[in-house]
Amino acid sequence: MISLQPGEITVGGVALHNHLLLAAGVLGTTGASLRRMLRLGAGGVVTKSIGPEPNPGHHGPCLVRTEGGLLNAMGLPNPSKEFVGEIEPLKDEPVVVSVYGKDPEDFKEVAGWFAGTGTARGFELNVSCPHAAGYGAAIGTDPEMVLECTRAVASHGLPVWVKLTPNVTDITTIGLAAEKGGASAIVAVNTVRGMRISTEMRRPVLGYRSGGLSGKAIFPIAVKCVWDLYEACSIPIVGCGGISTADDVVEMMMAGAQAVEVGSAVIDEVRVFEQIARGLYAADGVAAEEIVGVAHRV
Amino acid sequence: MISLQPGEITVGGVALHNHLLLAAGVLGTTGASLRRMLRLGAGGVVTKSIGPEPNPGHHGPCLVRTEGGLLNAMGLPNPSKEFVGEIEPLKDEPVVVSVYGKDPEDFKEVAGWFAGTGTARGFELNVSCPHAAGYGAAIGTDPEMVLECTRAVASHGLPVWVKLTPNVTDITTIGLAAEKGGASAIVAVNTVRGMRISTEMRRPVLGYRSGGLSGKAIFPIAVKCVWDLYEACSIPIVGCGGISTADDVVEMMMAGAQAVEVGSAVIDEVRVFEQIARGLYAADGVAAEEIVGVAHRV
Amino acid sequence: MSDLPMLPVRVTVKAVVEETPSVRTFYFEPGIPSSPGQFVMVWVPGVDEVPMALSSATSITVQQVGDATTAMFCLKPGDALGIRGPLGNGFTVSGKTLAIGGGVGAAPLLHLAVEGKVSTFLLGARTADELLFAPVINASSNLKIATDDGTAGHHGVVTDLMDEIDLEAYDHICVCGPEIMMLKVLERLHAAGVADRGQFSLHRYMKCGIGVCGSCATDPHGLRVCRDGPVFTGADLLESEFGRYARDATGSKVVFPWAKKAEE
Amino acid sequence: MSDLPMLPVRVTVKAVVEETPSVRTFYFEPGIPSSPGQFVMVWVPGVDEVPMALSSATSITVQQVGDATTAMFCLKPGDALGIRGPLGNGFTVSGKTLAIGGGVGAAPLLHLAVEGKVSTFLLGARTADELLFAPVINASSNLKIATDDGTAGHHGVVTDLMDEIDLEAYDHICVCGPEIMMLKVLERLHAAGVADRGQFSLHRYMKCGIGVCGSCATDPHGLRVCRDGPVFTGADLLESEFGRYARDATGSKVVFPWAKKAEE
Ligand SMILES: Cc1cc2nc3c(=O)[nH]c(=O)nc-3n(C[C@H](O)[C@H](O)[C@H](O)COP(=O)(O)OP(=O)(O)OC[C@H]3O[C@@H](n4cnc5c(N)ncnc54)[C@H](O)[C@@H]3O)c2cc1C
Ligand SMILES: Cc1cc2nc3c(=O)[nH]c(=O)nc-3n(C[C@H](O)[C@H](O)[C@H](O)COP(=O)(O)OP(=O)(O)OC[C@H]3O[C@@H](n4cnc5c(N)ncnc54)[C@H](O)[C@@H]3O)c2cc1C
Ligand SMILES: Cc1cc2nc3c(=O)[nH]c(=O)nc-3n(C[C@H](O)[C@H](O)[C@H](O)COP(=O)(O)O)c2cc1C
Ligand SMILES: Cc1cc2nc3c(=O)[nH]c(=O)nc-3n(C[C@H](O)[C@H](O)[C@H](O)COP(=O)(O)O)c2cc1C
Ligand code: FES
Ligand code: FES
Repeated sequence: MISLQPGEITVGGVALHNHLLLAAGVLGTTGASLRRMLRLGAGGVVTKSIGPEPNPGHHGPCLVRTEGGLLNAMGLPNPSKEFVGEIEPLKDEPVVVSVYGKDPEDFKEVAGWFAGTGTARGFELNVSCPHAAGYGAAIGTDPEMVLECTRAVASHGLPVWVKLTPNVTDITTIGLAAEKGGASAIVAVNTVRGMRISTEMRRPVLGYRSGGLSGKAIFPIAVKCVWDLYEACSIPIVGCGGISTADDVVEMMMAGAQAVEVGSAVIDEVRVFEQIARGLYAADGVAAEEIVGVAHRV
Repeated sequence: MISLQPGEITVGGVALHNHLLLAAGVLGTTGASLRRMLRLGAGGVVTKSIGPEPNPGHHGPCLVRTEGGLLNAMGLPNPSKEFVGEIEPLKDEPVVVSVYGKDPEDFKEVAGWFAGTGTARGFELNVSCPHAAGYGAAIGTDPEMVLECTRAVASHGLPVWVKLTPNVTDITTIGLAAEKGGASAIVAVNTVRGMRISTEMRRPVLGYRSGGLSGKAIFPIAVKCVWDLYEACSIPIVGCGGISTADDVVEMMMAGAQAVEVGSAVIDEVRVFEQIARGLYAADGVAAEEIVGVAHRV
Repeated sequence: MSDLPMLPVRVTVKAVVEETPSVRTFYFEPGIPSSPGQFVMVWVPGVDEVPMALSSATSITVQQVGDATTAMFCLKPGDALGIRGPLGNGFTVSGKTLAIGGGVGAAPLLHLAVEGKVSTFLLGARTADELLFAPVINASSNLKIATDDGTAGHHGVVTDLMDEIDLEAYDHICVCGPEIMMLKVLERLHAAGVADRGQFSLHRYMKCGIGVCGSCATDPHGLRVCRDGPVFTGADLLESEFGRYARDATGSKVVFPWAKKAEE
Repeated sequence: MSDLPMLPVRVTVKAVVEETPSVRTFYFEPGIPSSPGQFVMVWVPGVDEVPMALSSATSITVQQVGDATTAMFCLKPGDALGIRGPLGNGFTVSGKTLAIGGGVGAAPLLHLAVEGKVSTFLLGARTADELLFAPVINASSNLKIATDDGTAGHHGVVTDLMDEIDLEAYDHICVCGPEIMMLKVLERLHAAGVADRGQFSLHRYMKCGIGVCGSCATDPHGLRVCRDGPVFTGADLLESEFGRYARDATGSKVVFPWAKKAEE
C-alpha cells in the first residue's frame, strides 16, 4: 500500500490538517459536532449546507440504509444565519461553509454572513443536492447558473469550492463552468439520485419519496466523475462519494483528487478519520503530488 | 410478502412465460446459453447486443466485482449476422434481440436480419451502453437520435423496446423520444458510468478504463429511473438494474415496471430465476396490474 | 453497521390501550428484540417518522403532542406502522436499581421494571389520571408515587420522593421524563456525589436515528443522542446543554423556559 | 459469490524459468491459495487479461502464442501482474489417478502431481526439448513419455501410451492438452466405457472469468467453462461441441481443422 507524508496541506486555497475532510451535511449541523470530527482526525470540515432562511427539512423518513449505501432526503434542514454563531468558536479551524440558495443573490448573501465574520476559510457551493426542488441540483445542471453563482460568491474574496452532482449527462460542462466562474476547486460528487419503495407499505420509503444515494455503492461512480473532471479542468478536485478506507483515498487521488471528503462512512465508525489516517500516513510516505492523477499517465 | 399469479403474460407486445427476463449481455452470447437460462426459469431472454460488424470487444480486464456490484467494459463483443443462426433453434421461445449501431440505418439493418427470419419476438435497442465510443449511450443521450433509431427499427413491424441509460440529466426526455418513435416499451436501465483504479497497479482496472456499474449497488438508482419514466410516459416499462430477489421485483413493479430484467444476479446463482420465481409466484397471488405503479397512488 | 436497521419493517397494530387522555400504548407485531431504553424510529406513512422508546418489545407508549402523534392516535388494530430499530444504547444495570420516571418518560423504565431489574420506582404525574403503568410497575418493584395535585401518593413533584431514598444504596439510577424533572434529579444526584450512577434517557430532535445526520448532536462534545445515547450518565450531562436548551428541526437552539434568564 | 475475487491483486514476478523455447514458468508472490485445476485471470497491464492455469499456487506456465503471452515473455523478476483468482472448479480426485498431459496442458496436472495425487502420468510433446516438467513429475508419480519425433520415450502420440494402461484400474483420469489430444483420449475412454472417470480441463475464450458474460458458454447445454468448469467429466463432453468447435472473442464459432469436414 502506498503511504502519504503526514502534515498540513493546502487544497483549493484552504489550509487543512490532512487530506481528509468531513463531507457536508454529515454530523455538521452544530459547531460542537464539527469540533468533535476535527478532534477525531478530520483534516477539515464542511458544514451542513446553509441557506437564506431557516429550514426544517423534509418530513421523515429522511434516511435509510440500503445495500452498500445510504439513501437520504434530508431536505437541507439548517438554521440559516444563526449558524454563524454556531461556528464562531471554530474560527481557528479549517471550516469550509457549505452554502445553498435558489439564485446567485441568495448564494452571495448567505456567504456574506460568514465572510463578514471570519468564520469561513472558504465556501462550498451546494449546487448538487438531488432532493430539494428549486435548489441544489436544480441549479447544478445548468452551466450558466453555476458560473453565475460561483462568481457571486467569489466576489467575497475567499476560496470557492463548487460541489457537483453526478446526475448530469456530462459533468465536465459543469466543472468547466465552475472554473470559469472563479472556483478554487471542484468537489465531486454529491449523492446519486435514487429511490426505494417499501413493498410492505406500498409507497416510497422516504418522506420526500426520492433522495440521494451515498456510501460504498457510489464509489465507482464518484471515481469516474473525478477522472473525467481531471481530464477536462485545471483547478484542483476534491473527491467525494463512498470513501471509507485509506486505499479508497489513494484511488481517488490517482483518479485526480488532491483531497477527499468522507460522509456516510461515519455510520460504521465515528472514528473513521483516525482509522483512515492510520492506514494512509507514514513518515516515509510519498508527497501527494506524486500520486494525484497518476492513473492518467500510463 | 406480496405474491403474483403465475402464468403467461404479454409486456410491450412480447409474450413471456413470466415477468422475469434475462438482461442483455449476461449469458446471452450463444443460443445454448440463452436456452439454458430459459430452462432455468427465465420468462424471456434478451440476447447479447448485436451490431453491424463482428466485434471482439475491448481488451481485458473486461469485468470486475466491486462493492455490491459489477463493473464491466465488455465493449459489445458479438458475432454480428452469424448470430441469426445461433438463435434459430429458439424460434418458439420468447427471445428479444438486442441491437446496437451508430445510426438509424445500422439499427434498421441489423434488426432486419432477425425480422426477416422470424428469430426475434421483438427488439431491444441498446442506446445506453456507457463504454462504446460512438455507440450505445452516445446515441441514447440525444432524444432526436433515439426517436429516429426507434422509428427505423419499428418499421420492421415487430415490438421495439428501447433501453435507456441512467447517465443523463433527465431520463424522461429520452423515454418520451422513444415513445414518440413508436417504442412498445422502455427498458430502464443500462449500467451506470463508473470506474475503479487499481492502486497497486496505478491504473484503471478495466482495459477500456471506464465502464458500467451493475448489480445491487445500482438498484435504488434504477427504481428512481423507473419511477420518473412511469410519471412521464404511457408505454410499458421493463425495470432493470440490481434486481436479485422477489421483493426487488415487487419493488420495481410498484415503481411502475410491468416486467423486469435480471443480469448481474446470475453471479451469485445461475438459478436466480427459479429462486426469484419461488418467492414471487403463488397460486393465490394477485394480478400484476394490481401492484404496477401502486406506489404512485398514495 | 451491519446491526443497524435497513428499510423500515412493517408492523401491525394489535391493540391500542388508552393509558390516560393524552397517552396511548400501541401494541404491535412482530416485536422488536431489544433491551430496555432502546428506541425505534416510527414511520407514520404519509406523515412523518419520529423516535419512540419501546415500552416493551412489542409496544410504544405515545403522548399526543403534534402531527405524527395525532396521526398515530387515529390508528386502529390492523393498521400498519413502519419501524426502524432497535436503536441506541439503552440502560446498563446490575445490582440494585432505582428508576425515576415522569409522564410518558415512564415508558422505557417500564420495559426495565417488567424485566425485574428495578428495585424501587419513583413515578410522577400531574394528576392521578395521568399516572402511567402504576399497577404493572407495582407488581415488579417497590413503587412510590407523587402527583402535582395530590390526587395520588405524595402531593408534590417526583423529586420530593428522593428525600426518603438513600441514593448511596443504589448501583444505578435510571431516569426518564420531562427535561426539567430530569434536571432536578441530576442536581440532587450531583449534590449527593452520585451523578455517575445516574442514567438519563434524553429526548432530542432526530432525523436519521443512526448517527449520520447530526440533528441530535449535543453540546459541548457533539455526542449524538441517537447513537452515543439516548442514555447518558449524569456525569456526562453535567456542564452540557442538558437542562438548558435543545434544538429544533432546523438545528436552531431552543432555550428551555426555565433556563431563559441564565442563557441571556 | 463472496468467494469470487474482486479487483485483481498485484503479484510480483520472482523468477522466470525457460521451460522450452516457447514456454516459460513465471513464479510470483504472494501465492494464490488454490486447488489443482483452478485457474486465474492474468492481467498484463496495458495489454489484456487472459486465463491461465496455476501450475502451482505461486506460478503459471505460459506458452507464447499472441499479444498477452508475448508481453509476458518480456517480464523480468520484480515486474508486476494482476491476478483474479482462483477461479473455476479444479480436479476432484481420490484413490488412484491417471494424468494425461500434452504441451502446456501439463501445467494444471503438474499442480496435481506435486500434491502427490497422481499415480501414473502420461506426458506428451512434439520433441524432447518441449517436454514440460518431466523431472519433477517423475519424482512424484510413475511417468511415461511420448514424443512425436521419438527424441524421448515412446515414438508417437501420448494416447499411444494408453495402450499399455489398464484404464479400469484408475478411479480418475485427469486430462489437459491440445483439444485434438483430449478428443483422442475421450474417444478411448468412451470406447473403454469409462468416460465418466475422465476429467478434462477445457480451454475456451474467456472475458469475465466469473460466469457472467457468457463468452465461454459451450454447446449444447450452455455450460460456462469458467464457472461450471474448466474441468468437465468425459461424460459431460460426449455429444458436446468439444472436439468440434470453439468460439473466438466475437462469439463466432471456429471449427477445428480436423472437424471441418464433419461440420459442413
Ligand atoms: C429517544 C427518544 C424517545 C422518545 N420516546 C417517546 C415515547 O416513548 N413516547 C412519546 O410520546 N414520545 C417520545 N419521544 C418524543 C417524540 O419523539 C415526540 O413527541 C414526537 O416526535 C412528536 O412528533 P409530532 O409529529 O407528534 O410532533 P410535532 O408536531 O412534529 O412536534 C412537537 C414536538 O415534538 C418533538 N418532536 C417532533 N419531531 C421530533 C423528532 N423527529 N425527534 C424528536 N422530537 C421530535 C419536538 O419537541 C416538537 O417540538 C421520544 C423522543 C426521543 C428522542
Ligand atoms: C482455463 C484456461 C486455462 C489456460 N491455461 C493456460 C496455461 O496454463 N498456459 C498457457 O500457456 N495457456 C493457457 N490457456 C490459454 C491462454 O489463455 C491463451 O493462450 C492466451 O489467452 C493467449 O493470449 P494472447 O494474447 O497471447 O493471444 P492472442 O493473440 O489474443 O490469441 C491467440 C489465441 O489464444 C487464445 N486466447 C486469446 N485470448 C483468450 C482469452 N481471453 N481466453 C481464452 N483464450 C484466449 C485464443 O485461442 C486465440 O486464438 C488457458 C486457457 C483457459 C481457458
Ligand atoms: C445525511 C446526509 C446529508 C447530506 N447533506 C448534504 C448537504 O447539506 N450539502 C451537501 O452538499 N451534501 C450533503 N450530503 C452529501 C454528502 O456531502 C456527500 O456528497 C455524499 O454523501 C457522498 O459522499 P459519502 O458517500 O462519503 O457520503 C449529505 C449526505 C448525507 C448522507
Ligand atoms: C457483463 C455484462 C454485459 C452486458 N452487456 C450488455 C449488452 O450487450 N447490451 C445491453 O443493452 N446491456 C448490457 N449489459 C447491461 C445489462 O443488461 C443490465 O442493463 C445492467 O447490467 C443492469 O442490470 P443488473 O444490475 O441486473 O445487471 C451488460 C451487463 C453486464 C454486467
Ligand atoms: S438523528 Fe441523525 S445523527 Fe442522530
Ligand atoms: S468468461 Fe464470462 S461467463 Fe465465462
